[in-house]
Amino acid sequence: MFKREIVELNMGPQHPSTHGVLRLKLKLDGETIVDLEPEIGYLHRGVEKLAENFNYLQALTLTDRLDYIAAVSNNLGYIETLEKLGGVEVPKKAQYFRVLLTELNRIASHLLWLATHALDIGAMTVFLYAFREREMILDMFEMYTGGRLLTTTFRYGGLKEDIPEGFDKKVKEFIKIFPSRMEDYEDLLTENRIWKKRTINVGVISAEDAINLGLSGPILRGSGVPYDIRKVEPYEAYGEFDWEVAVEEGCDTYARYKVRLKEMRESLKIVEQALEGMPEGDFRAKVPKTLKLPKGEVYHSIEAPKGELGYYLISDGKGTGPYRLKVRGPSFVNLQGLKPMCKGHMVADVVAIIGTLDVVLGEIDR
Amino acid sequence: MDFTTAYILLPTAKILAVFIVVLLTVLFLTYAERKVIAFMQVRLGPMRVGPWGLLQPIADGLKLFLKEDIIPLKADKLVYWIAPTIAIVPAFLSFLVVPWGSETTLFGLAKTPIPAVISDLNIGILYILAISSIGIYGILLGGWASNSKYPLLGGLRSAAQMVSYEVPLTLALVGPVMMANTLSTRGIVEAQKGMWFVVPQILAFLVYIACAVAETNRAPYDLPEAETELVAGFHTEYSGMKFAFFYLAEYANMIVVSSIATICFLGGWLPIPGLSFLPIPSFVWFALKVGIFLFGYLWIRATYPRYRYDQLMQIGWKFFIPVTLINIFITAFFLLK
Amino acid sequence: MSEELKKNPSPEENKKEEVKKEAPKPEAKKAAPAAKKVPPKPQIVVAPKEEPNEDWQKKLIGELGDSVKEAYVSVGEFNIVVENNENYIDTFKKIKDFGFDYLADISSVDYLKYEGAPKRFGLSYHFYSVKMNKRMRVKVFLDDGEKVPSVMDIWKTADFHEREAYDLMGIVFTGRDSLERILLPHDWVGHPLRKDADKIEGREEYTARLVRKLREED
Amino acid sequence: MEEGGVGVGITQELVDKFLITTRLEWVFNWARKSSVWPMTFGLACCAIEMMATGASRFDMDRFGAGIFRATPRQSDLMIVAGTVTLKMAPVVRKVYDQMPEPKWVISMGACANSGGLFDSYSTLQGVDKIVPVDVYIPGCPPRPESLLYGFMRLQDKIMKSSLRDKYLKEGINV
Repeated sequence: MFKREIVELNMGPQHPSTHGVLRLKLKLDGETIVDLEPEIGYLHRGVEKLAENFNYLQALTLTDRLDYIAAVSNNLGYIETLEKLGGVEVPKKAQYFRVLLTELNRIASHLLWLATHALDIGAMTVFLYAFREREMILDMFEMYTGGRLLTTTFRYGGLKEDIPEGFDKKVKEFIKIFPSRMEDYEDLLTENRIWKKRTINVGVISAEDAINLGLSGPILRGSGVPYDIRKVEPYEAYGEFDWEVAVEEGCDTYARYKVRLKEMRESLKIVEQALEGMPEGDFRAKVPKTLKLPKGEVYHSIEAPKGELGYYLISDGKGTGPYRLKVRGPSFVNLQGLKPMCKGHMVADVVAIIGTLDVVLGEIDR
Repeated sequence: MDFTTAYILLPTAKILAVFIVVLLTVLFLTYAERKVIAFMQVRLGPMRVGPWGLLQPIADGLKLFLKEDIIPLKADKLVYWIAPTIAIVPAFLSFLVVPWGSETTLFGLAKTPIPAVISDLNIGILYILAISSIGIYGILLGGWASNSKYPLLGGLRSAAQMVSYEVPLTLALVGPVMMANTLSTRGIVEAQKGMWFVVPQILAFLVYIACAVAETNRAPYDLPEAETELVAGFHTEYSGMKFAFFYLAEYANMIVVSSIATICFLGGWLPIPGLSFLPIPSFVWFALKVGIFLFGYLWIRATYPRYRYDQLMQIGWKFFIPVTLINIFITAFFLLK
Repeated sequence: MSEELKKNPSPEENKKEEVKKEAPKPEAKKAAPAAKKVPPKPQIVVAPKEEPNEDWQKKLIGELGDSVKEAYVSVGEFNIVVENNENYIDTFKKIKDFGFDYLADISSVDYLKYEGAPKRFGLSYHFYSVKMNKRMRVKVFLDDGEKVPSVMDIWKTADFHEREAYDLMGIVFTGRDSLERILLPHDWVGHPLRKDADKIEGREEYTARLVRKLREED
Repeated sequence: MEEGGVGVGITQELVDKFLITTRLEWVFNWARKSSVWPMTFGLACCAIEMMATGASRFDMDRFGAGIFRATPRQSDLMIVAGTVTLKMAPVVRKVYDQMPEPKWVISMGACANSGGLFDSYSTLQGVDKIVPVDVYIPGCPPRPESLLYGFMRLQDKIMKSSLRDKYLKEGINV
């Protein structure tokens, strides 16, 4: 009498909660997800091909536009890759400032994650609160780099220019205000019954599966694996600061939420320490004007807000630009976690899980 | 009072007055929503359209009226066309029995005092419940007639929600009705002259508020139109005036359920106990109480995340219905005594 | 086009060519003076290759045995070159058993204009070991059209990486269910990351086709 | 039927002087400009700035444009915020087609305007190849202020629009 049919539902690329132009092909039984296939590439802009046609400095502008929410982290990863192949020692001051800026960027990125994640689940006020604090960080970026979102900051061997006057004042103000604002978010969400109901036991992935799927960043740490490149392979000055890796054992969306919140607090700690301990001296090492790197290849990864951001750079020793630049975008790999996480859940959970994966399409499609 | 005045002129005047007031309230409720939520979100809200953006709802309405009206090619045209009407008409019809004040002689114009309600039906509460449950068919049919998947899912969700929440909503109102010993809306208010029913019926009151939010598809129960999941839910395919109808129906329903809550639990137009000496007309008291409820709606929307579909059902069946039943038993027990 | 490039493999020359062809492009203009300053035959500095000397590296090479064609350390990174033969999958299984459970990345490279590469294409697998906190790279060289077994059974994460390598570089993987384009439209022709493809190759035709199709729909 | 008229005896002169028409048009245009509901249609980097424009500091809601609708059926304005790739282009067009008249398009940022930095194989060199654009906003990405400015220019444009434009476009001689 009744026919049971599987409904195919197309989510995106124009959908309010796919965080850009992600497209999901859902197969539904009622509202339960039977199968799911992500379709990406709607923002494939040919960054890797363009990088081969650019010189090293020009290619820096491309890295901004990968993970446009965390442009500073992307810049840092790229510049460090160049420095690793070129074998340049970066002055301490530059290292400290790089850490400072990158951690501020991590907070900004996590704030955007919190904003959109909460909005996806329906808490719209958190969105606007988080954007308010994000504006403070963007102001600092603007002060130093001239850009709010896309920074194109850092240069081979150090910084673009010295730290501007009054910058520390802004950072101090932010450090003073931010913890109380964090409490506001937590008031709205952490112990909220609906929030807990919507996130606990949603999108569960075990540590083993997560590693096998190559997931990284807060997602992996939310599954109890303390893999944070800042700690296990410290780059820049990360080894000199006192901070903890945020790890939760919950394996679910709520655990990842807590990981990211803790990371924001830890980042603030690092920012504070980096500002206080900011050494005097040069902001840039002595490097030739036209950058040429030795022939060879190098893979360097850093801990971006979304996870392991790797650059695989091949130089042929002749050109002034990369022979091949492959970007290992964390979101690209993390997106593979969507399918195992979503199966058996409901449509509403897909939205929550996309939010918890914190994908950025610029980085996925490149 | 002669026949023409009693049966034609007076009702027409009342209907017109109520209709215009409700329509304006609905329009400005959309404005109030944007403003109130904006202030909660450290923003300003509409500012440029008229002073403090006061003309915003009028501009919105006019624009929607002028917008192209798209009917999808594969839609069921008749049902698609009729669904918004089904949604909005019951919402306005409900105001038929809402008493917005005590009695008035219109400054001595009328010889006998005129009750401030269009029609004081002796089954008022029943009437409201019956009428308002029709409205949800508009949503269901609209979702189905669009012949598109997101609206369909939205429509189905609303059907499930209707079944789950109509029951506890009705059961919650049984308590006050039992205490007042009447189904007439005016009668229920009159019965609260001693004590507002919110005190003895606190359980029913709380359940009623929660169910009312669900019944009007507002956050955190706004599943049929969950924007981040189902794009715009059941009205995804609707544009222009038809969409405006759904939009207005939602806000009108908010006012209806707030009015019922005021009538059944907060003593309708009666002044706050102890403040009856104040020279405040009764309809102001009524508007004030409804306003508090409406503000609560907006407050909730700005604060809470959204429930998931199955969780919503669970709360409805496993929590609200038992609680209301228990409430009825308790009420019955005390009334028997 | 490709033969011309083979004659003049230096990128500076290529850039000059580009300047001639696409004069109004701003980045080409910027590149031109930089290219002039560089002497015509630049000294190529090569990053030195060292023998692997850490214990775990030696142990891994020992375990892999014959599969290892070459092993070296360069810029502080441990490299193993393997061959695409019947032991391919086994090699990776051994690597995983050794402790490299985290496959960070698979990169495809076109060595067309790169001096000293044995074959045209290359794949680089970047591994990380969560337990040991070590990194390594496994490289394999491939001819044009040569198929390579998929490692998706060992690391599920390989799925997207392999599809990407196929999409952009045209490397075909065997032993996996479906190998579809992932980033480019499904009706795209060619593999844009190959070195013989221009950076805008295929764009104009595709755009024209698209616009024509949209016009027809109107 | 007269030559050069509309067919019912209304001449151009009369239309120009027809006070009611202009007045009504003003009201219509005012309503349209005061309630431009944009669609949530983010493509890339610019979308983040678009979100920032909607958020607390810049607050597009002040102009009555704060209701971001998720469905094209209920929106008036498509802000093409970000790079349009060849794969995305048909989708952009489809979404545009789904919007009801009157509708407007803002091309936000260098990528949407001209392809910008991404002069590559997969990028559409300007969204105006597939949809008509009303306002172009330069920048990579444009600041929220730029978007607001572009939006105000669009409002000016709406105020200047007239029913006659529409008829002219459709080939009806007024």
